[in-house]
Amino acid sequence: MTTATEQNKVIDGVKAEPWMRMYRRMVIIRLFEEQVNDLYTRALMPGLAHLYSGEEAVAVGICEALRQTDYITSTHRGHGHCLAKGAAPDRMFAELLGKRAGYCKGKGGSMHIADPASGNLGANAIVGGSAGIATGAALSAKRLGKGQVAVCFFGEGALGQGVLYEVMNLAALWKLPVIYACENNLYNEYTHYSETTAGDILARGPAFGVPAESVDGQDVRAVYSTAQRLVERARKGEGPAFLVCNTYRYTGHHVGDINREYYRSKQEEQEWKTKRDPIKNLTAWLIEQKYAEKAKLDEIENEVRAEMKAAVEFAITAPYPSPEEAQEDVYA
Amino acid sequence: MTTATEQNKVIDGVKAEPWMRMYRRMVIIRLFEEQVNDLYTRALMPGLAHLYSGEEAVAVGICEALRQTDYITSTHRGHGHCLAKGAAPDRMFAELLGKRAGYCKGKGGSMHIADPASGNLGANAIVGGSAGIATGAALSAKRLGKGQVAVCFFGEGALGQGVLYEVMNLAALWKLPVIYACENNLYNEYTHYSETTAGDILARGPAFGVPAESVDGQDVRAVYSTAQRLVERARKGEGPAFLVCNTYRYTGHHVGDINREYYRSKQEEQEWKTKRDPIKNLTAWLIEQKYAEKAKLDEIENEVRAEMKAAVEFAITAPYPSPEEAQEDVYA
Amino acid sequence: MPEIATRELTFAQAVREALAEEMRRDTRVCIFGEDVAEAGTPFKVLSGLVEEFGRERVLDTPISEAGFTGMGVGAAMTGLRPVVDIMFGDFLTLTMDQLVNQAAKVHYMSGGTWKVPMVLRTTLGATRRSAAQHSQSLHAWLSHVPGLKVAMPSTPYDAKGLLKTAIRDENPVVFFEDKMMYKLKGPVPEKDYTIPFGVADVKREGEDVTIVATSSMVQVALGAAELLEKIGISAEVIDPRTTWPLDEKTLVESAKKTSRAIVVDEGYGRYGVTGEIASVIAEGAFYNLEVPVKRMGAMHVPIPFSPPLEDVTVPTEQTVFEAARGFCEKG
Amino acid sequence: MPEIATRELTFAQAVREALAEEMRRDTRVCIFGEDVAEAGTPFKVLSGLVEEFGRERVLDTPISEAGFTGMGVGAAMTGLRPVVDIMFGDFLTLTMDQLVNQAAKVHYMSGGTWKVPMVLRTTLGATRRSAAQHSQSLHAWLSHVPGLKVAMPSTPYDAKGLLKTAIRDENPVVFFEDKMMYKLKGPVPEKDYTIPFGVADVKREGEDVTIVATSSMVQVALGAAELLEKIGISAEVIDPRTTWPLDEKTLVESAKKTSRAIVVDEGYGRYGVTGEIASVIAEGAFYNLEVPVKRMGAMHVPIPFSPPLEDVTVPTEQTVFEAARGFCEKG
Ligand SMILES: Cc1ncc(C[n+]2csc(CCOP(=O)(O)OP(=O)(O)O)c2C)c(N)n1
Ligand SMILES: Cc1ncc(C[n+]2csc(CCOP(=O)(O)OP(=O)(O)O)c2C)c(N)n1
Ligand SMILES: [Mg+2]
Ligand SMILES: [Mg+2]
Repeated sequence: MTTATEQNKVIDGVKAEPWMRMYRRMVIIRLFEEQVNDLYTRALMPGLAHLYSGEEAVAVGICEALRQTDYITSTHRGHGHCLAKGAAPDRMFAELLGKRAGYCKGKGGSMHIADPASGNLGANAIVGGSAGIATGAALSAKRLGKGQVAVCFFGEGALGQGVLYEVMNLAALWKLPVIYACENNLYNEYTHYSETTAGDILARGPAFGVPAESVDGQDVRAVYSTAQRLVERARKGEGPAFLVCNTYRYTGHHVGDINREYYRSKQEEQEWKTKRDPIKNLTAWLIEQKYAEKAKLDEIENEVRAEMKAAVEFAITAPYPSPEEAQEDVYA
Repeated sequence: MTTATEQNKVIDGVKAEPWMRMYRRMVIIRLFEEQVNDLYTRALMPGLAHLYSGEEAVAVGICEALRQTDYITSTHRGHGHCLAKGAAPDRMFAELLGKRAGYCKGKGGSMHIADPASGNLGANAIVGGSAGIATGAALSAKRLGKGQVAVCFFGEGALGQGVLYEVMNLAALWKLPVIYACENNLYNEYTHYSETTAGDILARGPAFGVPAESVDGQDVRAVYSTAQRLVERARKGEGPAFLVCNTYRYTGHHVGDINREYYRSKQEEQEWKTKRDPIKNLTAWLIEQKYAEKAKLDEIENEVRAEMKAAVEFAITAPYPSPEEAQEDVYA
Repeated sequence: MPEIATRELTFAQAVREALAEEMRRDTRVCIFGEDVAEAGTPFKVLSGLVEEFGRERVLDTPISEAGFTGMGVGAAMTGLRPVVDIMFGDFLTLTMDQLVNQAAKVHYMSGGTWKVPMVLRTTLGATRRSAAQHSQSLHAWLSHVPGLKVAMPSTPYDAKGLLKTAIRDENPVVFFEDKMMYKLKGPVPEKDYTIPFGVADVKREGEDVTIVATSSMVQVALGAAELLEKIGISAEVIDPRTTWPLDEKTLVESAKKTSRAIVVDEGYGRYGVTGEIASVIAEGAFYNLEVPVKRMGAMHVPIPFSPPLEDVTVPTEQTVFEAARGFCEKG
Repeated sequence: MPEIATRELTFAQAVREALAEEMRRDTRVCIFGEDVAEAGTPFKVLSGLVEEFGRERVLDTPISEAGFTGMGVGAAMTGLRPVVDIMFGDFLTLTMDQLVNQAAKVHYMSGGTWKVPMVLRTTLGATRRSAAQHSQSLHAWLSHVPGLKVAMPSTPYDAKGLLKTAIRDENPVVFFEDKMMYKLKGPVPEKDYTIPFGVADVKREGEDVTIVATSSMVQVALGAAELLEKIGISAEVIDPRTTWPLDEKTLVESAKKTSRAIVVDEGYGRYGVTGEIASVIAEGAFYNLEVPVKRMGAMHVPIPFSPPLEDVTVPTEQTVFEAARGFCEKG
């Protein structure tokens, strides 16, 4: 027997709606990556891909705090960012397979998906390579007075790239609306970040005049509320922020990185997957809050799974670009 | 009438000796730069030069804490570092005039003086360009177990170069014996550092695991004692340090920078020259401590002036390299 | 008094006028770099711009070439038209990732959806007694990279016209100014005009030998042509004006006509601009050339400081004159 | 069992063997780069080295290419013999200041007093479906710079011999390995041997056409030569092995003999290696060439991801074969 207030919650779409949307988004990313791994193992995908599985709450929590017209820059591990900002799975799969229907007409592949419609300035295969781009977009936003904010996603490995500090310093001097979102998933490829990162990561923002915060990257509610605060602050003209999200990648550095024992234990992986899974945890909370019943959430998952299957099919059957197209789009 | 103890001091060569040496070194640098400016105004020097006048206590105080076998890297404003580490004025002047007798056979000029005999890895015309070199030298020192320390001199403008933070992080991770000596003379060329540097400069060391200290760069005694502590710490294997020396350049960014009112006031220059001159202040202290009488100090100054004149004469009469030499020394 | 159509300006004034006119025409155009505002750069090329356009549009940066070049890319993608100032071409070494992996590739990698209308102005040229790290001419590197355009003005007139074209171009353009040419005077129309990229300019017509030269080497070639005329040799001097796009046709046609060609460029002689242009001519005019194409670039050494050394590392009127003379005697 | 003089090794094994032997011979030799220790690099080229030589000599670095390359310069100046590992040649963009303004110039600027015995190992080559930022071949940039040497092995044998020479050289050497060749097998002597720089290798003798090729393009050229033989055309395949120093004589002599030359290199086709080598041949063999030197490089576009696109951007056995055939018909 449930109380009236609890009753309310279940029907209270307004309260529930953003959380349900974030739930769906995280499930989309999780199942998208499942398909990517499947495409790789079935040898249907050229090259490699870096899966975002396990880190969904970071992209989804932060992008929930953004408007469509806000900008993001992404990384080699970028599928989650693109999806969270609103890219369509079918055109993303098409890009991953090098098809003309892809976001980049097949020219970019997994590491370069870009989408002006959703403010996605592009994924980047150079670690730290988009720090300048995101900061420059923030300069435009400020100069042109469009009230936009730019979010620069990067892994903790990018903390090794000096250019990051060069632009943080500039963003602080010029009070630019940019959020430096560091996804600390503990590893730079096959090396633990503690072997590559001295001092205190959080101190690296303030040293360049950029306020820093850290958040549990497996808790989408914490990510969202922190991001919202920092984004609004930036939008108001109060300058940049450095947000460290502590998270974990469930699978290999890329789809081909199968045997990982030499750099991390199966047990470590298990603990993150079982105790700190962002989707499981949000699921539990949604049910506990009576925002949704388990059945409803499973239904969403099944819908998404079907969508992903259809999107993959679309990509598989889509045509390749013709060889002459290699010479197009070099110059605008 | 002086007391016995005071009497002692005057004759106490041991106590006085290092201070007298530092006094002489600072005077050498000051008068060397006077000659450089003179060579420029007499149109005897090709190109330009960046004078160290006003910053003498930094190079002298730090190099006093070093052994001959220790390493330094220097900057475009490097004459003071080279002299403080033990380079000979005559061969330096010869280099500034592009003569074969110069430290670089005339190939380097003012911005590239290098001298293996005094551990000088070379001045560098790329701002921040020697941060990697100095850190690499510290890696050799550690690996080869020679107990050497490397000092990387750079201006506060180099804080804009990301590579500095890349190598600081590495020096901290690997506990390398390197001191990052930041000469904050307030200006990056014609721009005040406050317009180019956000946050807290001192925080930039610890953010990368490198302990930081700042010191009055016009007080050679303070510079020396701080440097000695940090150098010994590094020598013992306790890792790098970041030392900010607050100082001021008396003249233009380079010898041709005459009208400076648009970026700094004559009054500001006057205050530094009158109230905070490192040589004047050491002079007063030496006399007050009875380490030397004014006459003795003047005598030293006159000796040095004569040396500089002779050194310049040597350089002016020295022969140029022959054109064929342009093709030598490209490869070892 | 009546407005005159053309007057003499220095190369530096022509660059400044192009920037000022474009900034008046289009408020999205902005400048950033080190000491570009009140200082107007060490070469004083930008003097007066901050006074007219304010610090909002003429921004002094920290000494962070990689950082602010990257910001130029992002700003260009999102609505501004940045003109990034890199004081010495030698510092391009610090911007290569932003220029080559980002600016040059964004349009292509995004399948043509994002554009990077950015101009990067920088310098080249030796003999300023600035030694190895302040004297290089590294334009060959950028000409090698698809996605970039590279302009190399040789006169005040070309500087104004090419810079306006660069600023209006939808692609990243690297614009090289020889710091030794800033005081060079020449006629420059007051009116607004642009010079198309990929169109070489015959700076002097001739019959006996073609001298293809870039940037300040055009002035050197013209001087050599004067000397050659005195001994009865008629030299045609051609300036590609942009190394990419490259006007192959004009170069080849001239070489076909004269049957002899010399390529003069201030970059290092090996694996650079002279190799590309000489190859284009050797292939295009293969059946007309009487002698091999001669290449003259910087000596394959870091630029030395000492004047007697530095002076022998770059082509001069005299060395170009002698090369051409030797040539025509052969032929 | 008796020790055999030679056995088949992959290109990767040959590189590893050269490093291991040099590290045993000289304790000053050390390696640093990203994921070089336990991971042995993503290409597994260094597997096993950290186990033998320890983390003192095989050091994992942060993702700081500029920083640790600069450290390589300083370490080399002061007594170590560092072998710096830059995972993808595309990341050279981040190291250009350290390589070009520092490593290449230290010896010269210091009047010959300091030396930089450093090796920078990196990769090149497309068709790995890695897209525009992980597929470039940027060796032309380094070949353009005086003070550097550039090695480009095309076989396991050359890889071992050239790498040993590089490590023993007193100058900075940039060593390019085509990542698509790591699994290529070939005979490699167990004994210690070195291959001198600046000596081209005739990989296949022929009479009708000279194909000068670098790195993996040598394999492409050899494949094309097989196809050509079937139609009665005898191709000579020449591998310069180092683009700097460059063995001009061997290239020119071969072109004089065959009177036809093709240059095949995987770098971008414009302002790169093909231009330099074609110019050297066009000048040196001017009076012997029956047709213009043909240049084949990467298409002037950023490398696309999609297989049907990427495959047309680089020279292949088929395209080289067709070029050579067209050629010999002409002649
Ligand atoms: C400048 C640069 N150096 C090296 C690489 C090779 N690389 C690709 S991903 C990666 C590790 C990145 O780690 P991190 O930034 O933490 O991102 P994560 O993969 O953990 O999401 C490296 C070294 C690169 N792409 N760019
Ligand atoms: C990478 C780089 N960018 C720009 C310059 C041009 N430049 C030479 S000195 C200088 C200012 C340096 O200021 P700072 O580091 O504080 O040294 P200071 O001159 O004050 O001693 C600049 C911008 C350079 N030499 N190198
Ligand atoms: Mg990581
Ligand atoms: Mg300063």
